[in-house]
Amino acid sequence: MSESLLELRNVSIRYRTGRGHVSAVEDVSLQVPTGASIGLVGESGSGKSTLALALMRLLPQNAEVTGEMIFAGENLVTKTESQLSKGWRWRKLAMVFQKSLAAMSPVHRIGQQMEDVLTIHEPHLTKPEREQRLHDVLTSVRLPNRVLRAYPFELSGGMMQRSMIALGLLCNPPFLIFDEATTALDVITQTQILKEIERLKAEYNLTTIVISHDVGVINAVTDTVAVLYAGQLMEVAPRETFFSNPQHPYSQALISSVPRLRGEKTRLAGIPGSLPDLTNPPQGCRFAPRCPHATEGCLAVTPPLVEVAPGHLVRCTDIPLREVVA
Amino acid sequence: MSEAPLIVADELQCLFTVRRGPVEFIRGKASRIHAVDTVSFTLERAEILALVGESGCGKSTVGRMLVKMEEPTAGALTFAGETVNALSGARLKEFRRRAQMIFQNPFEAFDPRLTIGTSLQQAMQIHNIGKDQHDRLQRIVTVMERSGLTPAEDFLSRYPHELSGGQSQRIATVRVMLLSPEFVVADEPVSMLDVSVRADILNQLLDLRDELDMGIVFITHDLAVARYIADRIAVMYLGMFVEVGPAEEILANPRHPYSQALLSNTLPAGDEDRITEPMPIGGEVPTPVDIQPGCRFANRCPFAFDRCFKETPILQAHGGKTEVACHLLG
Amino acid sequence: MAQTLTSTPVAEIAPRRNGRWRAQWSLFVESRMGPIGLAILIIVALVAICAPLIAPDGPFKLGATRLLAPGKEGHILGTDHLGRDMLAQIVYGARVSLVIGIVAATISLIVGMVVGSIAGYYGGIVDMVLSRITDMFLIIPAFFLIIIIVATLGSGIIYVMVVIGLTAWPASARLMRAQAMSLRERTFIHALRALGESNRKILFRHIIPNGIQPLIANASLDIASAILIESGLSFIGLGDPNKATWGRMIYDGRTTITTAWWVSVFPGIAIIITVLGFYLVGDGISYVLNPRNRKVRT
Amino acid sequence: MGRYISRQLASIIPTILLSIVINFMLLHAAPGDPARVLAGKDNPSEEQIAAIRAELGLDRSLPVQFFSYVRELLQGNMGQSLSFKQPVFDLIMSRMPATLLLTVTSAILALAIGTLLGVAAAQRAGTVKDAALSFGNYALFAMPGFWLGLILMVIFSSKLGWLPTAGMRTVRADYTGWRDVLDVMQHMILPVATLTLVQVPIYFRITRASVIQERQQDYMTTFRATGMPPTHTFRRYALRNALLPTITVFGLGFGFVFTGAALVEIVFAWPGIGRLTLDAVFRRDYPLLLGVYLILAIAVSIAVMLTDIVYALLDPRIRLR
Repeated sequence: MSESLLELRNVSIRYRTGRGHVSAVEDVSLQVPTGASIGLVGESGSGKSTLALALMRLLPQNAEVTGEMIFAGENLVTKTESQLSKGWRWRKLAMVFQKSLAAMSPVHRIGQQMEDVLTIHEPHLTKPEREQRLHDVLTSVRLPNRVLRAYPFELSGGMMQRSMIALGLLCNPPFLIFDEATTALDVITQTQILKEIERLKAEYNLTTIVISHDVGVINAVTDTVAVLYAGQLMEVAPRETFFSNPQHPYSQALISSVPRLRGEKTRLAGIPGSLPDLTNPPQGCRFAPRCPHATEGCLAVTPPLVEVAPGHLVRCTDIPLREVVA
Repeated sequence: MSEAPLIVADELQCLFTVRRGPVEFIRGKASRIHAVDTVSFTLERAEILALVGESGCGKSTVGRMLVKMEEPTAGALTFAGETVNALSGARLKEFRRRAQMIFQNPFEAFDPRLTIGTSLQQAMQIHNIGKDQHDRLQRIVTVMERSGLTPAEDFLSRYPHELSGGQSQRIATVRVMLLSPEFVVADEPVSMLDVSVRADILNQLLDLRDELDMGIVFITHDLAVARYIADRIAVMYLGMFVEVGPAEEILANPRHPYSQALLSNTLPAGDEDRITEPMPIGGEVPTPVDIQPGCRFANRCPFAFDRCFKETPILQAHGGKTEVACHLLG
Repeated sequence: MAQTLTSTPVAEIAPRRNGRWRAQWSLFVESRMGPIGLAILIIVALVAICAPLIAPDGPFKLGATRLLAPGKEGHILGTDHLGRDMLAQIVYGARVSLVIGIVAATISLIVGMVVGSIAGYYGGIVDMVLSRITDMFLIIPAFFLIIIIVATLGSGIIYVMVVIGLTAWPASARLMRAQAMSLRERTFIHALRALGESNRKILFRHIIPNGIQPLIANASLDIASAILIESGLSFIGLGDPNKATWGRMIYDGRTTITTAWWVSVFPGIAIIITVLGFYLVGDGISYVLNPRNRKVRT
Repeated sequence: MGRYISRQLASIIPTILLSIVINFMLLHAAPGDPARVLAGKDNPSEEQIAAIRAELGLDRSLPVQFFSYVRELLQGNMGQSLSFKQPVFDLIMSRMPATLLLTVTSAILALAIGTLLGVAAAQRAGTVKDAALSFGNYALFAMPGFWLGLILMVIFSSKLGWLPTAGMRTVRADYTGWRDVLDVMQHMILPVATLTLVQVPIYFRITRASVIQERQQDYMTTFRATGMPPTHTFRRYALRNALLPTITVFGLGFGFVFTGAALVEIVFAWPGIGRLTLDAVFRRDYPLLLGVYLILAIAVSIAVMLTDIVYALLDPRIRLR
């Protein structure tokens, strides 16, 4: 395994609100090796988008980040805003946002906005060089040059999302975060864009984090899956292992609650109960109140993230027991 | 009465006129959006039909026409042997009780100012169901507990914003059940919910079908969900049915190129392999303004030939129970 | 559910039911402008209510000495050209101004609410006609219309209030229309229609109660502008001659302003303070209603 | 765009028609005989009344009367002013330049000052400076313009003697050329200052609110993520988006300016529409009052239309639809 480009060490994020602290992310440790593609999957309230924004240091003022986020040897948590703007954001880490229509200024042309971003990071480029670069990134996401002259509202959802990916690739970053980047799109468009992402990863030699609530998306474009539930990392596993042999009860429930396209039609089972109140999270494992296998011990102590096989980590006290049974 | 199919849709059509300014008005030029263009099908009691398609294909408009939330521009709709196109007054109200709708957004299913109990009672009061308040509450509690919402009293005093999306959608379904409808249109009822609670809603609907012999039209963009819940599937593209047939038949062997594209581009959510490589399809679903004759999928279809651009294919069976609208099949 | 990039929900945590009022109150306090305005209005209202206590002789008692400077002979704010005590006039004027403002704003609120909600909820041709009429009334210079009407029909206080109210409604109507249009597309309204509820009941029991909040904030501004319009009318001599309004006092003091500044200045300050109070309260309410300011943004 | 402009042009016609209808209705809604009303209250002679009745054709049916009224209006005939013994249209047009001088100058000044202050306050949103600016703005907004004018006049003319008290030109001076321009400008200072001050809050409020709102848009997060310096994002993107609503307010605000101007003109004895209106009110000169109202309605409609067109030029979402 190659060296980690990004390593999260005990990252916790809390929001200060009128009703106390919301513990959005708790004690997340994760290694992202160079060239890897990590899929961060979780339902609403799992803290996955909070984590993504934290990586770009874009969280609102009332958020507190503790722990370390080591990117290429440097801790992002301690960087100042001006340090981040010069040399980090977009040069080293870029992001493709959800809800793309509002993600660009509505009254400026797309080309103008992209060129502006490029000028800030590479002021030495001449006008023809900048135009060449814009043309290149558009070509790599299979968009025609006329998009540069268009305003955001003139583009379809799919084209706008491609433009956002082009914007992300503009400064050749080694690391790209996709935050629900295909969520609002139709089935066929979504699959096509995911295929582009796969191709671009090789072409640009990208390390990526793909965030989605949709296990189908995660299945399509990642090599490692990390499962978040209520701010806690529950399981990290290679993609094949995750889908064929998930270990955490939450992962299992997550996969089995999705209907299948083929095979035996069995009655689906949801997960009973609802998300814990994160202003007052339960002691111990946060999934315990909804877990079919939970014991009193689960409610008392947070189980550690244990490596059950190479590259496969699970946070569950029940694991050894069920492995014996299996 | 009981012989007649629950729903007969006969060449339903819904066109929207594009807003005109004074200039266009004077010129007498008006563009029309073909939201739904001649859709015909029947639905039996205790049958679930899934309408599948991408956004803008007109599947929601069909659903809304079926419960008279949208008036068809042309075509006839028959409900249990009775034409519903021109219903009004008391007859319309009775139709409203018998034909219900479940909506996509559970977070806005109830008036935010009213408690759940008030909203549920209001639904019954509209149709004078229940003798008095006590009786109505009794019924509400019974239906809720049967749906697994226990203890029911605990939910009745809450406000909508105090419920999770899953709870809210289940109670919205309960509200519909209180009227004992014979037919329900469910418009993407799980697409805004977390996967872990989707199964509950789907199972709730399946149970209701079994208990009450209810006919359901289930609208979804997700073929896997359609397969799970429906007996039959209708695939829609730009306001038309391109393929209609038994769910398993369509999933196993889609005949229309668009159905094939849709199925092959649906992401597998488990460790099963893809059925085929995703079929590459150019462009996106266009807005159906001022439609010309010919197959609507022709300009994106990899197999299109001359005839597809000139003649609109008709939905017909080509051996088997599935009907397909495609010139490739002869 | 509408989510923005920066406010992805962490959990569905909602404030408790009775905490809702408390949460709104704390937002109102947080707006800073709101509580100041409320304090001002409470004082103005108390003065208006307690007028007979503050000025037992009433506003019209003629004094012996005319144009007496403030502080002389027990007249804290001086006297006017007829020797009437300025303080007494201002205190009683508060009653008139508040009544004019509140009545005019109520008329405009009701008309705007009805017109706007019908236009927004029914849409189509009804909306086209009603909102064109609304826009036209919005554009027409209302003050001049009021001048003509009052000059033609008479300048009794009732006329003045009604006419101001009937020319001020377009703003409320536009707000209510926007509210009704967005509410109409909300799922619970669709659901009520599907359940068979009549349009009239949906309109009055669900659309209006759910959409009225911005109109309340606007009504506060309407009260303020009604007070200003009335003072303008009085200033050009079209006020009710039988009522001691602040505008009329400024008008009275106009000719002697170089020698007896207090006759015009104090009523002006009274107008500013009262109008300011309504503006600030309106600002506070708008702050509370702005979803961006909601706390527990997760 | 051409289609947009033609649509805008078409859209002001109903507004103008409505004003005409209101005018017509006011004539007939007035208590008593419209001819008597039009003749004024100061005991008109029977011949006068008969003449007016004949002119308006009051013996005919209402629709016929309405159409003849409109036909007269289209020919610029708004009737005869009773007190000035002049055609109403000519009278108003002779006073219009003086009013436009005040309104246009003050509207532009207020737009500039209010917008700048609004941006400044929004950038300090939540600080004490912002609160002070907002409070001061509301206080200014709460001030009746005519009262402010009186105060300024007392201070700067009567007490300090720096500026002329009233009028548009120095009486009996008969200046010409540049000397005249300077003289008018000197007389303008106080009324323009008054009108500017009362309008500043309009632009302040809308600018502050829309800048604050714009800073919370999603694209601001995108640009922050790209490492674009906040000042650059603000100047280049947020400001352009945030200033769009100001344009609409500028158009609608014109009605407000005329109102304010009328009262301020009275205070400073400025020979504009406001003075004319006051005279008309005092002398119960109804044809003149109705004429003033109609001309202003048309002027404001056109101002609103022009600003809508400017808005469309600056906002592609409207221009390209």
